Amino acid sequence: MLQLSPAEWSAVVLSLQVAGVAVAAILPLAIALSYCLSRWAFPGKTLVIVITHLPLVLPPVVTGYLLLLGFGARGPMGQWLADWMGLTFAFQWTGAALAAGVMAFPLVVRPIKLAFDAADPLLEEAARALGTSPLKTFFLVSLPLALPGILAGGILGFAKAMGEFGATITFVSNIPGETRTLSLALYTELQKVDGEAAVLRLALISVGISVVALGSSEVLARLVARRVRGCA
Amino acid sequence: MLQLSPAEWSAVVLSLQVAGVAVAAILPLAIALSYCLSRWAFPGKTLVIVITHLPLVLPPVVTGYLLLLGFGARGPMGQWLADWMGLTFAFQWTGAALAAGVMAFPLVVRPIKLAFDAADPLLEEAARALGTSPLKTFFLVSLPLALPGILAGGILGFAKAMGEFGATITFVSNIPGETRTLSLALYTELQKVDGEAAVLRLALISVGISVVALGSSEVLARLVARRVRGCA
Amino acid sequence: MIAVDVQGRAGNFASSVAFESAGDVTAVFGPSGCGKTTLIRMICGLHTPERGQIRVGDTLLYDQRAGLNVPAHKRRLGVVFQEPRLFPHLGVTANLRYGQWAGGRSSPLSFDDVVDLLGLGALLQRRTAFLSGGERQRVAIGRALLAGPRLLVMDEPLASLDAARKAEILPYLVALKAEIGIPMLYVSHSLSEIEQLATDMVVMTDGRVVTSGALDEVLNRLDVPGFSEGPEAGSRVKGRLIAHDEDTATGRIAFEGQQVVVPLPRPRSLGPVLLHIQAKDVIIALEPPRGLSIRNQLSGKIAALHQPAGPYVEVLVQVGAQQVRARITQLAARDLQLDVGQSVYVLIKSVALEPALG
Amino acid sequence: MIAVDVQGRAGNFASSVAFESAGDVTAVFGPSGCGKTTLIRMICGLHTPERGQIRVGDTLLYDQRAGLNVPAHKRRLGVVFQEPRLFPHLGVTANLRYGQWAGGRSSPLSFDDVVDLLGLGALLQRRTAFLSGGERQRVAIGRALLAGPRLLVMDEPLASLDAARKAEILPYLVALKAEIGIPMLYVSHSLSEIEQLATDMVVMTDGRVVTSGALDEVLNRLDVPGFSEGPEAGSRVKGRLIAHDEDTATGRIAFEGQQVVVPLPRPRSLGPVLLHIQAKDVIIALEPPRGLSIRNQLSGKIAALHQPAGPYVEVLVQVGAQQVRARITQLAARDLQLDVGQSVYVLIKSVALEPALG
Amino acid sequence: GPAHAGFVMGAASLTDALQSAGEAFEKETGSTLTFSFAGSAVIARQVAQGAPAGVVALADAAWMDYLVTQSAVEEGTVVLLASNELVLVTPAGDAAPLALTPEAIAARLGAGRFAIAEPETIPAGRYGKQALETLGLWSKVSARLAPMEHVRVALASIARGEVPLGLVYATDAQVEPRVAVVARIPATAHKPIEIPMALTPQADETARAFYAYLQTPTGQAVLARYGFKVSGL
Ligand SMILES: Nc1ncnc2c1ncn2[C@@H]1O[C@H](COP(=O)(O)OP(=O)(O)OP(=O)(O)O)[C@@H](O)[C@H]1O
Ligand SMILES: Nc1ncnc2c1ncn2[C@@H]1O[C@H](COP(=O)(O)OP(=O)(O)OP(=O)(O)O)[C@@H](O)[C@H]1O
Ligand SMILES: [Mg+2]
Ligand SMILES: [Mg+2]
Repeated sequence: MLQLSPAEWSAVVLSLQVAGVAVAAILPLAIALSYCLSRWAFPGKTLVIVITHLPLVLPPVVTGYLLLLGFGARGPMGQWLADWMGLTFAFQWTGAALAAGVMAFPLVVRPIKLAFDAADPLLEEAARALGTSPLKTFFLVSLPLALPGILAGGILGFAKAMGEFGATITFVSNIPGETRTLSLALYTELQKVDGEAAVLRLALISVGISVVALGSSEVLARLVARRVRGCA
Repeated sequence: MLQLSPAEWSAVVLSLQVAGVAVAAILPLAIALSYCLSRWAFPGKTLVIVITHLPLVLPPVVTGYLLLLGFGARGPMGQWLADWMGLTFAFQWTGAALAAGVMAFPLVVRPIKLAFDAADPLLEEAARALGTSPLKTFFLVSLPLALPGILAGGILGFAKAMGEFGATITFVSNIPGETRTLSLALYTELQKVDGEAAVLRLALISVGISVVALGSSEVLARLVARRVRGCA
Repeated sequence: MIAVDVQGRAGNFASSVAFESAGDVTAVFGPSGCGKTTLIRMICGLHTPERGQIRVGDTLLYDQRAGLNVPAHKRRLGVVFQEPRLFPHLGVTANLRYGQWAGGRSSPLSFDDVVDLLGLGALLQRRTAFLSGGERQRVAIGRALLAGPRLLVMDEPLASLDAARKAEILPYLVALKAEIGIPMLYVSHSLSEIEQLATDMVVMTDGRVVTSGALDEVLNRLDVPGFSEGPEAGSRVKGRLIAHDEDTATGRIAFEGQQVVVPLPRPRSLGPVLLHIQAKDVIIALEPPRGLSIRNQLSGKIAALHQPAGPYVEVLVQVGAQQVRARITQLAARDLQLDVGQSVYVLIKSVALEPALG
Repeated sequence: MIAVDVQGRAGNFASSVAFESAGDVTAVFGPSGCGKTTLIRMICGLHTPERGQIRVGDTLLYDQRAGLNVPAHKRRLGVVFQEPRLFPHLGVTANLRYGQWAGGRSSPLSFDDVVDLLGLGALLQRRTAFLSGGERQRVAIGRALLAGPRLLVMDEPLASLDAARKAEILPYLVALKAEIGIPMLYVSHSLSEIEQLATDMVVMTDGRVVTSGALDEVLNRLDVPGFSEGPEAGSRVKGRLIAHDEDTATGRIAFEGQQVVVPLPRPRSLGPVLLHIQAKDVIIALEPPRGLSIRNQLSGKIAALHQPAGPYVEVLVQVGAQQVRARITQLAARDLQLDVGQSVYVLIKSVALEPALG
Repeated sequence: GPAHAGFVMGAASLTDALQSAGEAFEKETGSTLTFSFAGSAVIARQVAQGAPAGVVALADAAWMDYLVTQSAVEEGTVVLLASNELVLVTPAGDAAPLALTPEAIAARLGAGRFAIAEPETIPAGRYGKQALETLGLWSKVSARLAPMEHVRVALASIARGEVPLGLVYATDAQVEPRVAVVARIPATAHKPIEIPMALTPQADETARAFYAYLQTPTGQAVLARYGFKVSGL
């Protein structure tokens, strides 16, 4: 029963691709933002936090709709990006990645900020006193110390990206092979008369992928923790 | 234009109630689980982590559907809870809170686990050496030290609970005054050809609530951080 | 009574420690990395040995054979760790009282006394984060004292304090053992601290006990490698304070039928006292000298001579029933033609005796 | 050259510190909480003063008037903090070499030399988490040494080391200043460390400088409150090592036209040396004594007498161009009827001189 | 976005029917179609925002009107693809036919809720509300509604007895064997339930061919097989 049809296969591959690209794209941004939020006080900080968290607070459909208005083929951002960078999102897998990234962003930022909060600033001081510039200190000390949080944020974001549905279907529709991720395929099967077996199969695959992803992230987390805290 | 109709008002109140109850209910559970995950290695640990994260990975519709199967009036858990504790979920706001809680759970667990990871076990040792039992040590030392993470998890969970849509509408339907939260009301308006003004209004209310919630959580977080790390 | 006989390991480090001590204050002495902290952790129940027994007073805390392992919080010990380990989320006062409100312990010492002694008055309303290193350690000591322990366990508690604070706190720890009767296990690599405080001593190297026993005996062993040649080596003798002259701030101590004068800045009740005499402060004379600023001369007989490699000769002089150790150069020993059994005078500057007054 | 003149505050604590020192090793001495660490943080650029100037060598590091504030990482200092602050995500070797691979610094000292000196060989492959307290601090010292600093700043680096390690590391720090010419700023509350190491000294209390200047002068000031009466008070004098007898492991030092014998366990090249003489080790005699184990007697004249409250009298004896400080009891001073200008003999046990050999 | 040959965007309730018709069409012509299914509102908004659809089929005429006013579809091409009926369903074990009277409804409902698609927004709910009002039944059920978003969920609720009674499309009732149709709502009780279809200006040859194919008797027969009411058969 776990025999996948080619269409289902493509949904699996697409989901992994979308989630992977989404997480890879937002991670640097999330790290930079978290560090700023953790270390500095600046005017408008709360506003930044609110904007970051909006995708969590609003129903996904609304977020998807806003993305459609902003980043669609007719949207101002969409046109600008297409003209200047050749990046188009509308009804493409890149759009699915954008939607997944936006939705996952708050989940990624929080744990990373927390990890930066917990990283001892005295160690950063020591690094600076030993000659590393603030930027280098960030990469050589702060970042490695925050690795457990980055991992936690990454895996949370990846899981969210794998499961993202509402914003994706609203923004880039449900096109097989292009934007029909595992979540959307599940939804589609749910509409069919004889879709139950397929629903179960796809759900099991989702679970399987999350088992692998979370399991390996746990192993990785333990390694990282040993490195960072020096103990198990 | 921010004049709310009574129905919209009730959606706002309901949302706050649902999200508040959901977070309050899952927080103790999440804290207990995070602590176990952070401090102990036990067989099946990865399985527990996977189950916790499932609501994130699966499309919300599927989660809602599973809730319906399990916690509906005829579901095994639903019947058991109704018989033994007089708790019913089906088509009630309590069900909306359950759905929101389940969906928010993974978001709450991660930062809290991270905070426990970062809390120095040497301080727990010191507490035990001074006569506090492991349980008391947990409440008097570990928990206060993890407060920033608990706050981060709580606010992430609250935001998610405010925004929860797919699992809620699937599990407890969209009953005005009973289960139609702000998210569902927003969704409902989005289905209407002329619903745009209402969508905008409701979205602004969502944003407003999240501004207040996140803003006050930031203030709180700063206070807590001062307490826990003694600085900033 | 402390009786320890444990084998255990921490990572790659194996330790096998056995000693017994009925003294009020048992010092554990040894170089960095010899396993002192590991031992302390086993005694406190924070690290489980592989084999053996740990007993404090009448209470068996750990017995591998009997499957007994009293959990840390029920051992009723007061611990001062090497790092202060203050609770960052609590203020200074809450930290100090932690054993009481959290551990449910009660202490025979009053809060105010402890605060006064450790000079914590100005810190009580403070948060712990901005305390200086020394301030932290003082709070940690106060916290352990106020936990009303059956045994006070201290892992190099004074290492981060300045001499003045050390000199101020040490006598109180000394008084503590006499007046309140809390036995102590005191880890230190300062012999002078140990000599002022301890009644018994355990010397460790490489996870093993090299020698242990009553402090006076251990101190007077001339041939324990890595220990007897230390710069702080000396002896400790018992005497009686028989007079106190407030004018000159000195006291007169009867010692084996003879007398010594010691500085005594603060009044003190007459009675038994301990004197710590560093070997390097002791001068050997063949006849009583004159016109010297040295106040104290004791007549005795040479009990032992030991010459390790190096410039020194260690001389143990029997004065009545007790022994005083002197460290002199080979040249001096040769000039004076010292030999075992010979009668000599032991000269000690009063000033050198001051901090040793127990 | 270090020239500091800053005012600043940390929380409620206000400090106003001004001193200047051209010496190789400038010691900062003061009781716990007096603001030593705060001063260090300002010099390292980790805490910004409110007003003033900081200059190291030719380089102005901070000048509030000129709006100059060189960032911490460009100050090219080597810092050993009061806590070791090792990087937990790096192994011991990567920590040691941090200044090189991360800070882009190069060091005139070879890695192997530093490792040998600090006894780090067995630790190189270790993670930092399980190092003992002393092991950590040694790694931290090595890390600062290998960062090739223009000024080595050390905040009580030896406080957590045992006497043996201290005695082992200290001479190297001494050699360092002579051979490699890295000036040091050395915070400590151990006078004996300072006397062995420092050329200049700053004494602090309550965020202020009480006195500062060349070490010898500062040490011989008899009336600096809270400092001159300390148990470790003493003087440091300059002499020349003129002979070394390997047999008896002693050396002969010419000092102001007279001679003293000191223990010399390890061979050492002849030439200028520093002697540290604790006031409490010095005996005053009116006539040359005989039949004593004391090898060293110097004739001089009493230059000053000072009697603070308490049992002691501080005596400064002029020996040639230098001064030797003695601490004797009032009783002794009265018996000997000491007075300024009087000729006396200063007796010092050779043994007491050993660790002071710089 | 990328141009998909024969790109069809359809309401989620048409998933089965359109895909079956599409397979038949592909077999017959050898060309390929691409389908995207979502809620009518979502599809309509996407098409208005320039989705590269050729054929648009919605379950709600109002949203098709919106597309016409937005000029997102070719005005002359809006046709009636099929229409639908409403039925009352109960759990399969409780299949006694139900009279459309307030008393009968109330009796069957008991303390339970009445499953219906969201009556303000989702077409099935809107039409259902209108029909129940016409039939004088609305007041009996309006306080006990369980408005549903997903037909599948509504059906599951009824099948498992979570709710004793529900109103769904006739097409939906076919999906779930564990529910029984106990009454059919007369078509006169509500406005016709239309499923409109149109071509967009960017429709390619394949899309146009499929648009035509769906209106042929063969195409209409496929729709009929899934319970839609079609004209001309
Ligand atoms: N959990 C552990 N894993 C690996 N090695 C350990 C562990 N705990 C201690 N060690 C090692 O055991 C040895 C003894 O450590 P311990 O902390 O007991 O020394 P110590 O005598 O207290 O030294 P110090 O005076 O420097 O505090 C050290 O070499 C240390 O690195
Ligand atoms: N950021 C701060 N906020 C408030 N108080 C501070 C802060 N930093 C230092 N202090 C206070 O300033 C005083 C001096 O601290 P500092 O750490 O400089 O002392 P120290 O001389 O290094 O003491 P120790 O020898 O114990 O290390 C202390 O009372 C300390 O509590
Ligand atoms: Mg230790
Ligand atoms: Mg300090």
